[in-house]
Amino acid sequence: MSNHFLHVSGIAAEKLDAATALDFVADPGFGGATLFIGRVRDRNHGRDVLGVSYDIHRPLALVRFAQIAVEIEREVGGQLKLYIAHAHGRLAVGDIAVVIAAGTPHRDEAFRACRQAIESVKHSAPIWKQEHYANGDSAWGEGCSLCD
Amino acid sequence: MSNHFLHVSGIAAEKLDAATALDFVADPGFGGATLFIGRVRDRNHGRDVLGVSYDIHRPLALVRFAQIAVEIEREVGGQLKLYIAHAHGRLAVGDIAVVIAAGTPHRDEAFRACRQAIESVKHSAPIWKQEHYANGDSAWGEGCSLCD
Amino acid sequence: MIIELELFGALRGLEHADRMSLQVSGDRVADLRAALAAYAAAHWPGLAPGLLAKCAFATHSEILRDGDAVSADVRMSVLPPVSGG
Amino acid sequence: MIIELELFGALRGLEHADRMSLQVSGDRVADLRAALAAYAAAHWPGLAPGLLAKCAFATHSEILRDGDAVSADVRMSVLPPVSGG
Repeated sequence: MSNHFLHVSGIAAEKLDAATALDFVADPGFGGATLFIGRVRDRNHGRDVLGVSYDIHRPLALVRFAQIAVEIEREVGGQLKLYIAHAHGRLAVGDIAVVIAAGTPHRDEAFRACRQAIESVKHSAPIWKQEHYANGDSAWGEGCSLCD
Repeated sequence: MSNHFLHVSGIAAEKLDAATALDFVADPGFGGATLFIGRVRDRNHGRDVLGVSYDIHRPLALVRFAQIAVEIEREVGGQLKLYIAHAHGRLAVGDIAVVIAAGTPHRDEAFRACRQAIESVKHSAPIWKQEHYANGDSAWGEGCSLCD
Repeated sequence: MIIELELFGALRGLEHADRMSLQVSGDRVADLRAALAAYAAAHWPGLAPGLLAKCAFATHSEILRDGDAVSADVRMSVLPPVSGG
Repeated sequence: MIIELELFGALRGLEHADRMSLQVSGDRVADLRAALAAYAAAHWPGLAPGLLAKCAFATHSEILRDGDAVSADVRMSVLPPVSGG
């Protein structure tokens, strides 16, 4: 399990960083590394967005990130280093909301691991997004139910 | 075409760099960015590898990179920033051989663009890899023919 | 019994707090769900229709199902549909 | 005519150079390919069987097909199967 880095970033204390993620998943035996970065966009569903606030259930998020890592390790079926970090709190347009990196011996596994990780984080991690609009309104994201 | 960054790196002058690639593909309207990094592995086909030398037909590689960018823009069918850079010359284990980054409004397009770009570079760009082994031997990669 | 609840996402705004206590008749998640629905009908006029039915209930280590037991000793989290990433 | 060739990958090692000149009878890529095969049979004992048939011929802007014309004025590149990335 030392090959998984599981982290929920406190955005006030530290900015999420692609280089940290890539360094973590590098290995002399790995030929491929993939990275996904999710950033706050300036528009969503046709509305001008000024920023986003993320609410996170931290202990449950870390449990879920660990489960995701195990699921991906089983799916990819080989050597894997995986990095998952998600911002918490208020972000501005262009700020990094989520960073995922995967390192594997060959590229196909790295692409699959990275894609599966971001899909799982989006669909099943206890994280909630509130968008703040230019007109002063705010709205919570529609989201995926965690009920079976 | 200003949204494509097409580059063949001279490894003697500059190291390939993920941050440069990610900065290039960032945009206030983009929510997703993907990155692929290919590194020199310490083993290949069961042999201990000390390093790799890349030979490149530079003018033809830049033509091909530009074609790849157009093909992907057509395939993805929307806004896209794409970065392709490949090292030239001798690399050690762990050095970066290729960096590809794609930025798009949504993540699915970013994953597809990044994957298509690395596959196209590997299968159709005029680049040749020579592996240097611990026992002093060297061998050129098997490769894909550019004949129709 | 009295169950301590921790609220997340849109629910914090509805309650104007991130914690609340709730009197629950019964010892299953389904009973807790029913008690919260009754409370919400009385106190959360801005609640989106159908939202509570999509909320999950969890401890700090796992999500529970409607048939699972709840206890006054364990604080429960109420998790609306998630929207991270 | 004399065609100037630029060599890449394994071909550089076989010729111990990255350039060469070749006498070609005919003005098509196919004629150049045949002339190079004859030269290789005489001078490149280490050539992997079948490698030349998989080599492409190109200008600095495009890959040509066997029926395309070649000219003494245009330096041609010989491209073995590629292995970048």
